[in-house]
Amino acid sequence: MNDLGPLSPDEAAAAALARPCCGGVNEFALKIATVNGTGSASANGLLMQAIFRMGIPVSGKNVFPSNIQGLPTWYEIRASGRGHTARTPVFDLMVAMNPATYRQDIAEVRSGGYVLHDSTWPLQQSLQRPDVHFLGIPLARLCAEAFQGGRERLLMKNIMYVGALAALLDIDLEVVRTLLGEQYGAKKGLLESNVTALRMGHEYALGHFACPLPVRLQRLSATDGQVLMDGNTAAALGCLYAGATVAAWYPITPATSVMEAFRGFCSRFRRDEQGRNRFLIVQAEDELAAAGIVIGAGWAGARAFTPTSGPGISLMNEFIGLAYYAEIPAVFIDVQRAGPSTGMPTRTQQSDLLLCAYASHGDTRHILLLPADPEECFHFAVRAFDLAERFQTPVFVLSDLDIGMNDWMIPRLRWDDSFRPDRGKVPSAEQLERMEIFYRYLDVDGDGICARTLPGIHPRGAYFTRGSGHNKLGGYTEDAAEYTEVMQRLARKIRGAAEAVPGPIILRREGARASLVTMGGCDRAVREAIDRLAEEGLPLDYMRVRGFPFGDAVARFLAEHEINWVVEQNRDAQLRSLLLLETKVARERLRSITSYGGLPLSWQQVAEGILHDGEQSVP
Amino acid sequence: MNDLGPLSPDEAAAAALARPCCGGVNEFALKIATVNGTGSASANGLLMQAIFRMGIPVSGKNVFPSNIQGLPTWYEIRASGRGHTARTPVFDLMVAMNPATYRQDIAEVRSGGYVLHDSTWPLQQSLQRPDVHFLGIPLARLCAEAFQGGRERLLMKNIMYVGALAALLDIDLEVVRTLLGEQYGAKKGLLESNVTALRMGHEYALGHFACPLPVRLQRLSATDGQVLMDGNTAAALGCLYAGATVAAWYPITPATSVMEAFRGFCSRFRRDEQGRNRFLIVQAEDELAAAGIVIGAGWAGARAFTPTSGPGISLMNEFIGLAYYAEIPAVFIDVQRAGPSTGMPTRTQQSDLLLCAYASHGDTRHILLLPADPEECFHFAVRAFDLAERFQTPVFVLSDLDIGMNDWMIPRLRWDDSFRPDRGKVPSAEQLERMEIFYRYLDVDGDGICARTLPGIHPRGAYFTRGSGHNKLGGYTEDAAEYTEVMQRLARKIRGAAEAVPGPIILRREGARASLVTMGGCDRAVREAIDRLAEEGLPLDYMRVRGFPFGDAVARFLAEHEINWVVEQNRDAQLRSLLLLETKVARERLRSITSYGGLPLSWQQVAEGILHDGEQSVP
Amino acid sequence: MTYLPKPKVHHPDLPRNALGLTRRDYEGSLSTLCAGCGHDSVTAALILAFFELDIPPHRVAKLSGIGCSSKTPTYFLREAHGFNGVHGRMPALATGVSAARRDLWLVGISGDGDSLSIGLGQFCHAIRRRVRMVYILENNGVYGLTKGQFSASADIGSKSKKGEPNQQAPIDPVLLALSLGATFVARGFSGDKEQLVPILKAAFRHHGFAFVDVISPCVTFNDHEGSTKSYQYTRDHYKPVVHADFVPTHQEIVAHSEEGGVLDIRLHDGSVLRLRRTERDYDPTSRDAAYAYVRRHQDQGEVVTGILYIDSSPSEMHALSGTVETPLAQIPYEQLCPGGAALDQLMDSFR
Amino acid sequence: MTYLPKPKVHHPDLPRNALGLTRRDYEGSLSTLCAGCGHDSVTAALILAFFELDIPPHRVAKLSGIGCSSKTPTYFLREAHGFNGVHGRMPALATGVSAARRDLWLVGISGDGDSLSIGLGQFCHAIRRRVRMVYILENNGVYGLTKGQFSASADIGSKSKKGEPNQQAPIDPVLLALSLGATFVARGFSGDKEQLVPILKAAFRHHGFAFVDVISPCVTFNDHEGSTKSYQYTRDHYKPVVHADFVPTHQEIVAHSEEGGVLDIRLHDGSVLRLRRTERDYDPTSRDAAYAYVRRHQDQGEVVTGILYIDSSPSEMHALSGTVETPLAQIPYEQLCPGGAALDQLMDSFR
Ligand SMILES: Cc1ncc(C[n+]2csc(CCOP(=O)(O)OP(=O)(O)O)c2C)c(N)n1
Ligand SMILES: Cc1ncc(C[n+]2csc(CCOP(=O)(O)OP(=O)(O)O)c2C)c(N)n1
Ligand code: SF4
Ligand code: SF4
Ligand SMILES: [Mg+2]
Ligand SMILES: [Mg+2]
Repeated sequence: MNDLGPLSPDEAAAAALARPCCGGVNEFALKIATVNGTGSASANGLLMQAIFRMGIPVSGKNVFPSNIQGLPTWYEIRASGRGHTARTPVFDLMVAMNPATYRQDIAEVRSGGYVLHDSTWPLQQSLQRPDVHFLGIPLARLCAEAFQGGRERLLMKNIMYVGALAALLDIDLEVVRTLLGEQYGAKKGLLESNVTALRMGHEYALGHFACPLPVRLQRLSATDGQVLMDGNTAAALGCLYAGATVAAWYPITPATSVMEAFRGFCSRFRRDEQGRNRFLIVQAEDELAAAGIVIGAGWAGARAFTPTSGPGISLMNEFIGLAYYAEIPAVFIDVQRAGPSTGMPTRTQQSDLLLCAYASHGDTRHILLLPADPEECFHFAVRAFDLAERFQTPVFVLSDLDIGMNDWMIPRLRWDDSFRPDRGKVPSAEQLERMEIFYRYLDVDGDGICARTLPGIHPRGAYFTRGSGHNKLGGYTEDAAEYTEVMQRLARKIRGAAEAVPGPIILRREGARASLVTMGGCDRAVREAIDRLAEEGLPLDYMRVRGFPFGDAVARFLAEHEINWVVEQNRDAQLRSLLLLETKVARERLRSITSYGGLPLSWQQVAEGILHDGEQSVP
Repeated sequence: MNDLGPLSPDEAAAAALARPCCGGVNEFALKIATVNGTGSASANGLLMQAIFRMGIPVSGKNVFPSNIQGLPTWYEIRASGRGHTARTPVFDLMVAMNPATYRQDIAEVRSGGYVLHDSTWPLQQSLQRPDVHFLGIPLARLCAEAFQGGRERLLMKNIMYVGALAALLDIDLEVVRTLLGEQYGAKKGLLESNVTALRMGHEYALGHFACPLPVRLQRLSATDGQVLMDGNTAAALGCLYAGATVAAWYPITPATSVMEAFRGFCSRFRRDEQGRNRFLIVQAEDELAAAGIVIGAGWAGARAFTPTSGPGISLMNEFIGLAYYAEIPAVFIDVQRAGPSTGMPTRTQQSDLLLCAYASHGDTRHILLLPADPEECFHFAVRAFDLAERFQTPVFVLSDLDIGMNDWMIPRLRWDDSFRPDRGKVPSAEQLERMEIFYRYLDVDGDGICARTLPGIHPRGAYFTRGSGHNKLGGYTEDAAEYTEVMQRLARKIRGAAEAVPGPIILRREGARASLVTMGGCDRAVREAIDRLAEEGLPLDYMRVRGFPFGDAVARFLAEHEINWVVEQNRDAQLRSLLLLETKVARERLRSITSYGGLPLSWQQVAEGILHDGEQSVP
Repeated sequence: MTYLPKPKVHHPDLPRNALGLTRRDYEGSLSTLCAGCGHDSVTAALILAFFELDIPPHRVAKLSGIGCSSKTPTYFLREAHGFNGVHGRMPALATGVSAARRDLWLVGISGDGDSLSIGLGQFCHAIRRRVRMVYILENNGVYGLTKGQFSASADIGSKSKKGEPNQQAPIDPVLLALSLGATFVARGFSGDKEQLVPILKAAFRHHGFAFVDVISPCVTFNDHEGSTKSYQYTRDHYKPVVHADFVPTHQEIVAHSEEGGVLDIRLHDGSVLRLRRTERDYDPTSRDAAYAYVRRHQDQGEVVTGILYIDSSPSEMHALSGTVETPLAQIPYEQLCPGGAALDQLMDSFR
Repeated sequence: MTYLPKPKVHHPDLPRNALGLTRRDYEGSLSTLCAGCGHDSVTAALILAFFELDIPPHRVAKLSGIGCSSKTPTYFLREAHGFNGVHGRMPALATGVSAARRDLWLVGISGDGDSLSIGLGQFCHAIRRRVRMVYILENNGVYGLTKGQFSASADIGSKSKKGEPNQQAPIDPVLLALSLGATFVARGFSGDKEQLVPILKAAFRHHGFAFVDVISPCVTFNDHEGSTKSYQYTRDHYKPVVHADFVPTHQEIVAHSEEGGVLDIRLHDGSVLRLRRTERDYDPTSRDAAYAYVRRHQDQGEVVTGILYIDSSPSEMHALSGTVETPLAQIPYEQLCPGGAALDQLMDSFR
């Protein structure tokens, strides 16, 4: 391997990985193992939010099963005063609430870490680990004493461990209480039980353990101006602000909450004085129909979108080709999950990249936007509609389960009130009235984009839209030259989008001759890896591509580096493939680091990728 | 451009293109312009077959509209004693039977060529060309005199021009008469009118023109051991011989005749003594269902296939991913047509390559077979079932409209009776009985292929097939490591198919340092181009890839040549893309020549591609 | 080669409608279908219906799937936007168009392959969603464009051109639509323009999903003896039960006069549809009676036609969804964007 | 994590069937559905039906789509091959399996989202094709697995958990199946095993496509007040019209005894199905009567259950296609390949 710094990359990676990492004040991770359907989700959210309100950067990763009730589920919280909020696989503290996964959960705690468990029943001898501190609290017993009814007892156990954690980690109890108040405000009874449980857990911990632990929190002000938001909510907000009025969908994990959020926002912001809707959401019978509805609405002049995930994109393939060839704007939000096929619906992946770039049979090529976090989900959703209408073509926003369903810390979203949507070349009735004749597919100014009329506006605007062969005048054709001419213009048009999509984010380090290149939700882990490797003396530049087709800046960056490790979350190095195909970079400069087990990326996986470079063979 | 011979490539290409080419004895092309639904198709076929029976290599290209009746249609016949049967755009003779296209048809004849037309009505002055010989025959009048009824008169006009052409081109009238006899044997009346019309046309030509023309035929014996067959018929025969028993389809041009032929062959060869069927053909409600039926049948142990075209593949995307991930054999015959979307259903293209290679969301990769002609359609269809069952995965045979629907001259198909299908690793009831325990996805011998049991055979073979996450034992999983392990094995398995698919055809020329690389139906035009360029002093090697994943031989060949022009029939250089992605060849060695107007490739287009190399920009 | 537009010649003597337009103004390109194809008669009937309804051509959106039938939108209303989508998916496109532009007249043309095979799910769900449109199924029992395979509407025993009988039970789109609760269900025959034009006019006046099944023979692949979708067979087994006359809003009528089998139905827009029944007790306002009647006569091999069922004041997609009157595509952006201040306020709930 | 198989414990006292198997031998993995989910009761009923029918577990193929309902094939018959396909496409897979292996017992499990939304076309066409299988639709009016959206079987006015009423007309799969000419149409309720097990047994004995709609409440998302698919609502509006008893082949019976509402129907395999009607004049052999009855009671808000329609000697896909008896997947290659000589001869016709 090349020698790019004082240490070779693999030496630097090895050194970084070998550095003992154990949590401390404002730098630690904990994992909560429970059973789904038992109400732990809101308790876990509470915990994360409390840390956030204390001013400490935090992230939460929900690792849940593809079922409704009764199976193991985990929640990982990382607090990082330094602002590293990527997933980390090193846990300082395990809240082991699910006996069914005790063994695996206890095994996952770092040496010297802590296990908080329900000591109502004794822990099996074989589960003990000498290098770990076991903190037992008789949660079930305490709940049985304090609360009535099975359901309440079950729920309060969760709040009780939150109380205990507050003591152990030095979380400000007032903050938690305020949060509970905000949540249950009106529901007095519920609030009371919650506060009781919280207090009981807190007191038990204070009374039995040396609180706080070495891993703990201390107020900061590093979350000022920030919010906690998931990407699906942010994308829905983007669609709202972009002026989308028609939305069609078929429920699918992890995209469902995009539409739930959109519906919620619309109910609030899109009702007229008589309470009538300035939007229409169609729950379609399947994804084929959802795509068709969006395309029909786009053709008729509405901004329309559909959120979906991999299987949906596969089903939409035929319609996507129609929109490409007939040049109809449409926005697809693909919240990616682990494929292929049904795959792991509740795990994250970035494996629809190639499919979306070239979706449908025949020669096609699509505009992609690749947000890294909820903030970009918001802005890219808005941008997607502008691009779709300007280029009259399908646009894909490729989010993923991690971005879409987990809460991320991002700057407060801002809106520039001077924004006006780019509706593209759509002549008005007056303009049509002044034209002598209108041809739908005539490129008058050489950018590959033609004027598009909307139905019902003016008789002169009428044209016939078809997915079959057509010439530049809009007539049906089977003539080779006429057909080819339109196809060439289409290629030119999409090429033209390269400089209109968001450019790459490039971060440079003094002396770097190699780089890490990535996309989407890998962002934070890759940047953390860069920090860690820099600490070991390996400076690396960073590029995160944010749109496709790639602009010149992407190609230039790749050419500047001897090695570009392309970090991505799929098996087949799809981003690397796309870079190889769609820039002129030499193959040797592109290396691959992939991780596709379905969990959010960690910096350690990046470092390991560098360490084991060459062993992974790209197919 | 490099200097690869006495002339640089562009000089050689220019020289070849500049060489005056006009037909002569056993080397010419003619084009027949008619209206569809008027019965000209069988007359044209007759003509081609007659030439074939005279021992002269011949090809026919049907250029027909996507409708049923009343629109312009063309038939191109090329006779070539030297055996060049690719399409040629240079026509020595035009049979202009459709006034609606007179202008364009007459314009297409080479200078010095001939136009045969119906002189019942005078030809418009503006259509005349001084450099072309007009041969007028009052066909409509002659037919009106000789035959009764509109339909018969219409039909006999066709046979009459065949008769005239027989005189003009010196086609053996006996051969045509025999063919008519074979065709109408029982139908005496019909035969009689046909023979009359034939004779009338013949006599009129003999009486009015200087027959034969300089472009004409002379008996050869270059078609001994050959047959005339279209690729869809050949593919259907392949499915029959492979032992396919279940076929599902949804009608789509140009794949429909695969199933029509299969049904015909099955009715003949697959009935038991009581007349019961040893096959089942399901006309499904759509392509999604067709794919599902094939996968269901494959899962249950039958050899099953579906023929379709681009839109069908798009619709099958979801199911293809299931078959890949759950490891179920299935054969897809994609008779490609011009895309995207509905595109030009009656025009040819090779534009589903990338889609088929990576069909479906998530990480997938599929085995492709790329036949060049009907002979390979037959053999590759057989091979497809072996590969599908051996690798337990979808296999795509990528044919196209030109191969599938036009008659090609190929060697008589032969069958080795010792052939036995490769059913892959399928334990029998006895083997299962002897096993202690069976795990579906356990790779015991390291080739990435696991044993697959069929339902209903033995209780011990039972397993649960799913498109959701599973581990190597066949259990449901959402565990990163277990999931990844299976995905890695799948990648290994498909990589292993590289040496099992048909290897490339490589032809070398003394001194060649550059090559033409191609696939499928481009074969004959590319080989003709190589001949022509060699005549100009530019030696080029030739490689035709025939399967994917690519084997070592493909990569080696590319590495051996400074320039590899990849010739293909799609806009986006899909084969070049696949070679770039899936071999280690340096980008600079791959150049692109594309032609995608929907007509079969000609050598001239290849030469022009070389001449204008660099001007075409690959997106 | 490009299809030629039909030359727009003005005949000064042609009658004009309320908009001052002649029938010619409702025509489109020259048909490229086979001579005699039933679909061309449906096109002609549509042209008449639009003309007589005084609909401005450019206020119509014409949609279709893929098939010979689906080609027909090119052959009428050259001044209307047309959309020839993908096979079997016109209903989804129509839903989208309706969602965006509730002010347009929407007509969808489909075939029996398009609607009953590949598009069956979409067809059924468009009915369920009550998209306001006229949905015409040009039903010939075969796949015309792919050259004569049986479609899902082919009857058991109906013979292909080669003489093979169809084995599978047909899907009767009329029964299906009734089963699914469609609010306007009619069947016509391309060979009977007298009946078809009024059906179409009533369908356009229907404020909801109006389904019109039209038996429309394929002369090339399914008009032979033995076929149950041929002109001859349809004529021989033709059973019109309800004739329709359309009475415009402004005309005086006696509501619900029941004499002589006449039944007057007041439509959503106040106009009246006068139905003349050939069977006095046939009740086109009863979904169950209509279903039973069609089934009974189907078993007798009869092709029941007419406006078979109508629910005169249906709710349609927009009413069900509570959408504003302004077409969604035409709401000014200012009314759609909540603005920066709202966003800022919203942000407070994400801390 | 891997789901754990249910431990196979042998209880010596459990009753054994003709194959010497106990009910336990018909079980599968532990259910991962919500406690109380209706689908688990359907699983239990299936286990009983298989057990009582003496079917060797490994001679069954279990297929499903995607959804909570579609997970259930893992929970019974661990010794049978199972196939959890893609959403809404089980009918196609089942068609393929049936085509290849006509000797297997085929059971398909689906949900209302799976069959009536995304899979509606496939469901209808499987009926048309008459695939020989038992098709069970576990109908809860919602999408369980994606957390509670209305499905196409949700009634108008039925309320979501948040209290919003459904606006769209439901698709009643029973009416749909009757409309499409299904030959065995039944409806059960997961809360009434007494009725369901005999229905399932009869369905397995049916030599064709047997459709069983089972109201199977979703306790997590659709069992609240206001829902018309809750346990309570179904119990309150439950109307069983036909009870079934299955009389095996070897037992003596009086054919078509009509006393006391009893109707005996001889099945394809010679066994007899004894139907006891709660309404004496209900005729389960009349498709139209069944349709009219179900519609009438549907309008009254009643959930009609039982074996609602049966055509006792139907034709199924293989009979319609004239296939050999040997399962196609098991015909030796030698009988499939015409051989080299035939090919050589064939070549002569291509000159
Ligand atoms: C996805 C897809 N599959 C298949 C086809 C081929 N195809 C074109 S039209 C048609 C059937 C048309 O039948 P119908 O809707 O009855 O129309 P008709 O031609 O009879 O009027 C088919 C199968 C296609 N265009 N797209
Ligand atoms: C193509 C596709 N789209 C969406 C989904 C997501 N999905 C999984 S199950 C389901 C609905 C299940 O509803 P139903 O069939 O009624 O089953 P239930 O869970 O209610 O038993 C959906 C939409 C999917 N798996 N595949
Ligand atoms: S093939 Fe049939 S349906 Fe198509 S245009 Fe001709 S007659 Fe009409
Ligand atoms: S969510 Fe509903 S359908 Fe799914 S398992 Fe739970 S109760 Fe059953
Ligand atoms: Mg048709
Ligand atoms: Mg459901």
